[in-house]
Amino acid sequence: MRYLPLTKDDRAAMLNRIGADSVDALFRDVPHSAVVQRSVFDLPDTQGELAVERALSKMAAKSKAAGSLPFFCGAGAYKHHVPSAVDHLIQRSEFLTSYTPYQPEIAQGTLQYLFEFQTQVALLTGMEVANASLYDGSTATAEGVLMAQRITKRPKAILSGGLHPHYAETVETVAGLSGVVKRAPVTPGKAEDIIALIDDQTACVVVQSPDVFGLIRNLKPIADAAHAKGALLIAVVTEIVSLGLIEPPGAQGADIVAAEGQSLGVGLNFGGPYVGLFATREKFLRNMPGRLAGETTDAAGKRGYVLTLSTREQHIRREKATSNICTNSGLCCLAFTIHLSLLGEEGFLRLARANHARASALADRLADIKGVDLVTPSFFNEFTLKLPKTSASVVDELAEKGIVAGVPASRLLPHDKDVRDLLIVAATETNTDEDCDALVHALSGAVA
Amino acid sequence: MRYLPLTKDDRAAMLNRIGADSVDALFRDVPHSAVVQRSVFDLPDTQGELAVERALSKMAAKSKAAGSLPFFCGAGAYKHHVPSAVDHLIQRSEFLTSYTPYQPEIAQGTLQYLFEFQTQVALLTGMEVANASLYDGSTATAEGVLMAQRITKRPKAILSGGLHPHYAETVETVAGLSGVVKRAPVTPGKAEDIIALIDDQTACVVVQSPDVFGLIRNLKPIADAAHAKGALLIAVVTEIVSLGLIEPPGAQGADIVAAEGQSLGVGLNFGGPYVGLFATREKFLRNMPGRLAGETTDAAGKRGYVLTLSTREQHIRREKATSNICTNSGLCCLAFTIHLSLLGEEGFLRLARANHARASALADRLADIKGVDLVTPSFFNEFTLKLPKTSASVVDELAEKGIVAGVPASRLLPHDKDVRDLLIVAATETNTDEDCDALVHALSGAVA
Amino acid sequence: MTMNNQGRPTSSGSVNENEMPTISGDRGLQHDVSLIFELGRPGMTGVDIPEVQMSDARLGGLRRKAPVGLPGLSEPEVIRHFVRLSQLNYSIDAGLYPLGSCTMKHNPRLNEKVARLPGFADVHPLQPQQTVQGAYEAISALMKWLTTLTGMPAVAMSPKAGAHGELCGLLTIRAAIEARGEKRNRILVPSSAHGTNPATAAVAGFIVDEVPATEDGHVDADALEAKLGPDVAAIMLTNPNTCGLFEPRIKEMADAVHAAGAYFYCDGANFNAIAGRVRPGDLGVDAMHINLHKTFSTPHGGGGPGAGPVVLSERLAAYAPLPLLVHDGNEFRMIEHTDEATDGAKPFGRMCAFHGQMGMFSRALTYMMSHGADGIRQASEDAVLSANYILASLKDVMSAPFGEGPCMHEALFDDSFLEGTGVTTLDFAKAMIDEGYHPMTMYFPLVVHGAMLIEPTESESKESLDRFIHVLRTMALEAKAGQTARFEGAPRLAPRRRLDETAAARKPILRWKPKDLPQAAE
Amino acid sequence: MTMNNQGRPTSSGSVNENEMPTISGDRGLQHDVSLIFELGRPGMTGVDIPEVQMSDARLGGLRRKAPVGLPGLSEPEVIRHFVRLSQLNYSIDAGLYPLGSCTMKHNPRLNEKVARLPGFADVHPLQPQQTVQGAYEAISALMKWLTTLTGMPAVAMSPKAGAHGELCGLLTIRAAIEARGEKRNRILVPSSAHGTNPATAAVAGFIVDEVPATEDGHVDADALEAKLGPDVAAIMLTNPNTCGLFEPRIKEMADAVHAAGAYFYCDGANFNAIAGRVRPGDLGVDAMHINLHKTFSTPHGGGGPGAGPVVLSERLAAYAPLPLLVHDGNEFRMIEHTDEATDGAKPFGRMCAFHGQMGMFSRALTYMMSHGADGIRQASEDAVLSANYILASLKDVMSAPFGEGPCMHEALFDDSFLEGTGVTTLDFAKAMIDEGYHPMTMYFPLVVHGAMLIEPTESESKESLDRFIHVLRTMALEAKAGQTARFEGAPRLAPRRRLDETAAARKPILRWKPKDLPQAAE
Ligand SMILES: Cc1ncc(COP(=O)(O)O)c(C=O)c1O
Ligand SMILES: Cc1ncc(COP(=O)(O)O)c(C=O)c1O
Repeated sequence: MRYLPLTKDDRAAMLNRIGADSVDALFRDVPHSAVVQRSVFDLPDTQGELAVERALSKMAAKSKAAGSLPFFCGAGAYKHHVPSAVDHLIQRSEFLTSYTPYQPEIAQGTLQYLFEFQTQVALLTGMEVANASLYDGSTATAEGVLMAQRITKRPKAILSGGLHPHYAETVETVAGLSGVVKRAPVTPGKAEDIIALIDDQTACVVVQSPDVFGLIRNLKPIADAAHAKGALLIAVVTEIVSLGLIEPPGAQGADIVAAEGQSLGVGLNFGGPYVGLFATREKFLRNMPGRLAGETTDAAGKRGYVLTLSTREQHIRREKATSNICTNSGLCCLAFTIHLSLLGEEGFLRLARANHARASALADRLADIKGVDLVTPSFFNEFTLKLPKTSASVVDELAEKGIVAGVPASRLLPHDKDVRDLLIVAATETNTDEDCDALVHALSGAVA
Repeated sequence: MRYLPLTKDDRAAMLNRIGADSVDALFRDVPHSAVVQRSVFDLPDTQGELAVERALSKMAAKSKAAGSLPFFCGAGAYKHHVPSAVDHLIQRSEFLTSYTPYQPEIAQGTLQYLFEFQTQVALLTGMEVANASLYDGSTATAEGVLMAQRITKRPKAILSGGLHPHYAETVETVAGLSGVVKRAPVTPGKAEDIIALIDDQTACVVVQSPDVFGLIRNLKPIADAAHAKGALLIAVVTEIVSLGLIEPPGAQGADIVAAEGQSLGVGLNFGGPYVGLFATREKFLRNMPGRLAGETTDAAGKRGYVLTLSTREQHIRREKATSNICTNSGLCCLAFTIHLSLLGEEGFLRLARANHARASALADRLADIKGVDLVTPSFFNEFTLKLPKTSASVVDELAEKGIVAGVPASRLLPHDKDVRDLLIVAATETNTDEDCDALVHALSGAVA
Repeated sequence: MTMNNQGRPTSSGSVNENEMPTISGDRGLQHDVSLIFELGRPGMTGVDIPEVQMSDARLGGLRRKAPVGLPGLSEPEVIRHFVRLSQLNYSIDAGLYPLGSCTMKHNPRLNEKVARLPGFADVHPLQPQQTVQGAYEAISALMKWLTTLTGMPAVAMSPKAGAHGELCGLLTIRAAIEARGEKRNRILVPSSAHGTNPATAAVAGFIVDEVPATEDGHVDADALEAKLGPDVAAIMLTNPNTCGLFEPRIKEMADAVHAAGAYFYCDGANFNAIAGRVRPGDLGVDAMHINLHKTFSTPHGGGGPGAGPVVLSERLAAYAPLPLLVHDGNEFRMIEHTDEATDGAKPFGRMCAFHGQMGMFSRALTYMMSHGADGIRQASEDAVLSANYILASLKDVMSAPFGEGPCMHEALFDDSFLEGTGVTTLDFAKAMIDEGYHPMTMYFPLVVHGAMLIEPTESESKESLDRFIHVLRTMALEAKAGQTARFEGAPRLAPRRRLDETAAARKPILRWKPKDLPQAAE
Repeated sequence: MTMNNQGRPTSSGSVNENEMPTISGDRGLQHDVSLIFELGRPGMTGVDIPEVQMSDARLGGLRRKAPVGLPGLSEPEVIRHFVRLSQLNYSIDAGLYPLGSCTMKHNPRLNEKVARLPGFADVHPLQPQQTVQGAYEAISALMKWLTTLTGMPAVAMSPKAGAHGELCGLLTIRAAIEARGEKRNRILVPSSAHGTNPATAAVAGFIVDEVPATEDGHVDADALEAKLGPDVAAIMLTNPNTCGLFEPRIKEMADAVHAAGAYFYCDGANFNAIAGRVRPGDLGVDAMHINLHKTFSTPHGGGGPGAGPVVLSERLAAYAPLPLLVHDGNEFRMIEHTDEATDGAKPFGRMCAFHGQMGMFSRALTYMMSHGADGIRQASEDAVLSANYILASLKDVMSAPFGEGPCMHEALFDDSFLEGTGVTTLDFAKAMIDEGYHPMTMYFPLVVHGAMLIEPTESESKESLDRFIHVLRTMALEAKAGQTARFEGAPRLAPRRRLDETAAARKPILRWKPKDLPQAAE
């Protein structure tokens, strides 16, 4: 087997030094009844690269890649162009095949990019500090709620109706254990509805903007209301590129920001791996989950970086840790950091403007279709349409025609009759005029 | 423009230090009449990655990739599976973006792999020394002839009829200038025909094995005849993998071996870049063209490598150099060396056997087709068939059906009526049973 | 080899004052790297994006007012920055990486290539299901490998790493207990457990009850059985355990646990020692996460991402979280909502958005198909063989608390051999860096003093192991002989000398801040 | 900065004896690397190929008897070997690479990606022409860029590098002369020419006649015109020339050459200084090769591969070698034989098998489309600006023979500023290595003493140039001030100290040889 360097002779010589007469002897402690033969596994034997690559390429070809057709899905994951330099750099052996930087003297590469990543996240969100990533936006949101419960010593979390339903379910699953999770109605989903739910048992309010329908929400009034009652505001962002055009949560009074960083550097990946961005205020630092890279100096006085404040973490604190997370999204942080470094201030703002312009133009054209209404007055690169029929059937119909029209709201909220006809459409810099023409044409046909 | 780091301000500051008031001033020496404006160029402006990649992907999609259909072309370039590790490693910045190793202290990576490459080439060909590559097999053959003319101080080069016609034309183009190039008849192309042409003006005999039709030739009698007349034997190999199964030229009396290394690591690349392998005997070393990496030690006594014997080369010797070559096939040598290192003795011999077995089985099945004859009694992974009609038309007909059946001999020898019906078919480890079935089926239909 | 005592620095902290300073601060191929924020200039960008016209009309009056504060660099500068950073890192590709419990094995490049196939990498989790059948097929193929190798009937694919898998497992157990109408709030965790075990139990709302270890590095089965009771929800055992030993009384413990109405959660981080040879299902395991980034070699990537699918026993299968991948005879379907769940599934909830780490799934599947069941078995055997080879080759000069062996895939040493030498476990480990090696795992597990846990994996040749053994033996002998110069203030030959972690924690600097700009936010 | 004189080695050759030796021989991240032949073991392989049955029946009795002698390694070992080797190299990606005449500019990654598209990379040169139209389209698009930028009507695409292009150009000229029924056997080559120029002329069967340079680094136009005669076939000028200067009398020389019935071959290696701004065709050039691996940034790859297409004037176009790409209205066709040649083409022959460096063509085309004509023009201007900035910033401390400037894309210095310091051009260059820089081109061109030719290219930021300037200024001032320690025996901080090239040439060791086995071959 090409990956295994030991030969028969090597194995014999090694057993000899060990003083065992067979490998079986090394498994002495395993109950005999529990040792099985190769034959019990209904699985194939070793295969060469050529065969494996052939089989898997054939399998992959059974999926329609987003880049291969007019594509408008968003709702928590966005198709963006990732510069070729990103994938080249993250595949450098020294980044790809290194472990968590527990030995800082030979891991400055990883530690410095994590420090740069933390800085970028803090800048984007307008917060004071950010960690070295969590799994993804949904788990980051859940960690945020747990953190708020710890800080306020209150049980209740209020989730806005516009919070991505998968995020809401993720929060309910973990934060519901020792606390209470309340979801505000999806529609109408006004700020008042959320504010009305805040009471003195409320640990936090979780608001997503742009929300799952693409609507841009003003966080300030909710933040003020929450703060007035001693609760924290957790702002959720699923499309990080939106912060190139919209006021950052930090400037709107958020105490914790949980975001999905997939849009930068990472790609669609059918849902994972993604990268959870997590930022907060300095005063909450010691309640923060996840790893932190910090600046220090070495014995020679040179600036360097280390993992720090690990007294918050499971490997030191065990059951008292601020989170159980260990492995996080390391390499995705790198991809994120490289992509954002390539964009820079100018490129990032341009990218945001290009996305909004593309989506606005498309929204106008689609809203012109008879029977189709735009239900999100404000949005970034994603908006929601009300169709004259169930959106799921329309999406299937267009898929047949080789167009991926977007996400039917019913895919996320199957029980909410009010959303049955809603279609969530995202448009980014990757959508061409031809893509948009195709969608407009096909949708007109489908609803005619 | 994303690749240009200077800003307007930078340029102004730099001009200021220079003391020039504009960039134009720096082009002072250029005749004004010769300076043109942007507008005279009927060419597009800067484009982003997304646009460029889209346009070129569309263009590339207009070619049928060898890997996408049953494919049997050889005749000097062969489709082999290149392990994924090869392409990953040759893209390492330190290999990809470094120059010729003129500063050995910071180029040991390049110098050592060249030394390893030279050793591998010497071992494969059974020769004493090999250089650090030439452009490709055809130019290596021409360089071999020039070298033989230098060594023997004789004008005439005799080319066997089985030498790849492109190689023969390349030799004629350069070696014909100051010498004489004689091509033996393509058919029947017996050793005797070649031997008959050797005289006391003959500098060298050039024989390819397996030849362009796939036939394996016994070089020994030709070598003996050449040596008897004071001429050198130049052996040409276009499919280096064949040396895993066939006696190396060095063991058959060759004085110079010129070969194409494309089969290992490099890929098809539509004809280039490829890698020219060049090996000879120690005594001819100082007449050898091309760069040589040699072992030495550094000031601390550590083993290291340098470019050596450069007194043969153009940058030292100028018009008296053994060749005008400067840039060679560096990175292709690396790909070759990595692929061969991965294969190792065992893998390389297995690969050769797999190729021969695949080709033999296919040859049997094709020769069974009524009206189709196998005209190459011996071969490695490539053989020639005589069809009942012109092979070019058959190849076009099968191409329509999505099968690339091989190379019609007439594509290489349009004036040779005797080869009009000959089809050169190559089969490698990359051909599946389905590929072979498809070819057998389609060819049967085409000649029925 | 004798020590060059001019190599001894004046103080363990000081630099080798004999080094020649350079003008640039760089040293040959070692470049020092500024922060990206200290580079660049306004207006510059490494990505050309056409400028467009747009209005603010649809921004709800919330257009960003302040700049973000990102630097502007061209592509060449960005590439140079990150290439230089990479050159400050150690990696498996460059050397032996014997981190115990972390399983730093070879990461095949084919896996990277396959993971990038558009049909796996460029698909959206909410695309119409009929357009992602290829991706579903890959996930289902991986599920078959995982369930077959573990001998368990079901697997939950969404957990994003081992710790997330632990949480998934415990929540499944909690759901099963609640379904039985019971309340059990205690989880038994051995003292040798990895930190994520107790941490996860706490997150899942359980009380952690620690089970001691025996002299010989095993879980104290008697103590464990004594602790079993009606309030015990589960035990969380690591097997092979974190001392690198297989728990001989595992089945007995499993039976006792089941008899007490509790469940057996197994931390599968060390599955790589037994994969293809032992099926956890046969040991009575109810739930076990599998770190695809360990056993099945998806790259660690400097800390992640990973994937932690959880295999489940018959008892627990029904409570697996959403989403659930099913095949309805002619095509795959992802069940994303409880009421769509078929044949009695009662999902406890959702671990995360979408359906797991596809990018890791494709790599792990490629790894498994390449190895085959025979190769996976061989890999486990070679990993165990190599660890025992190291144990046997070092135990006479280093102290191995459980040295009589055999061990499984990792060899545990403690610091008693350093007693009185003035050399600490940390010094010893840092000196390995100068020798071109990444240190082993230190100070874990907590059950032995000054632990050094060495996991060679199956990816090292015998020559490589012999060289490693020679270096460690020589170091150990030097330390004992009082030749401690190479340990004092090591490392000396790395990009950095020892870093001051205390200072870093005392006054945390966690981000770059613009000199001029005020603190971000409100 | 003051020197640490403990840094001064006892002898320029000796190692810094203060360095601490390691047991392993490795030093931190710097691993020493054995030859691949010193690794591995019989029977091992890094590629799994199923064993097959085969007979010798069809091998013509020539089956290989002896083993090849290759070592057997697993994939992880091979990857580690080459990754470690790479870590001994300097690269553009990691630092400034100011090699004059070599044009070490940024190599965009997009070019690598595009070059690997199956439609370009996985096509065979002899596939049916109707199946490779996409590849032909790319070549034809590149031809349009090259002819448009140079203002020349035709281009021969097959030459595989600059020197091969030179040969192609001279053979075209030879064919044109023969077609005129003339015999001309002399080629005029300036003394400042790159070695390939005279070497190529010789290969093409011409006599080389050297033209001197003037005081100010230009070709002596008067001397050149004096040498013109009925036996002169062509002149080979490099413009901008190898001193980094544009030839002001270029047109006058071209006219004289044409008047004498000869042709003007231009070495286009320095086209990157004027691309997008000056068209060689307007200067009277008849033939010029373009190093795609310089001007259009296909990676140098440690020495190759490159590509050297040759643009041709109306006078020469008809004689371009085979193959010829044509478009017959509805599709592309590659003409591979003389008698298929259309509209009066009389190809002189063939430069090589197949039709050139497709892998380089796709990269160069990507580069051009990315830059656009405006970007290419800007790149040329930035390259020239940066070179002049360096010249202006260093000429007061280093000696610039043609320092009054302006220069084109490279700045030339000589060693007169080192006179009496005991520091040679070589010492100076090697000391740059310790500072983290690749040295400039040394001892070329030959027309100045101890030449140092610095080409920064357009890819460096001002910060990077300023840093480089600071280091060189400091070095120059130290040398003059007699602070020569850092120059003696430099480099000290690289993977190797200075290597003994004399010994290497005196007793060449050009390959590894098995200790046991006898010499290969007869
Ligand atoms: C024994 C053990 N359990 C659990 C974990 C946690 O796994 P992960 O880092 O994937 O969350 C680890 C990883 O270090 C481990 O070694
Ligand atoms: C001025 C000049 N001419 C010609 C050449 C030869 O080009 P190549 O190396 O591509 O053969 C070079 C390359 O170094 C050069 O600098």
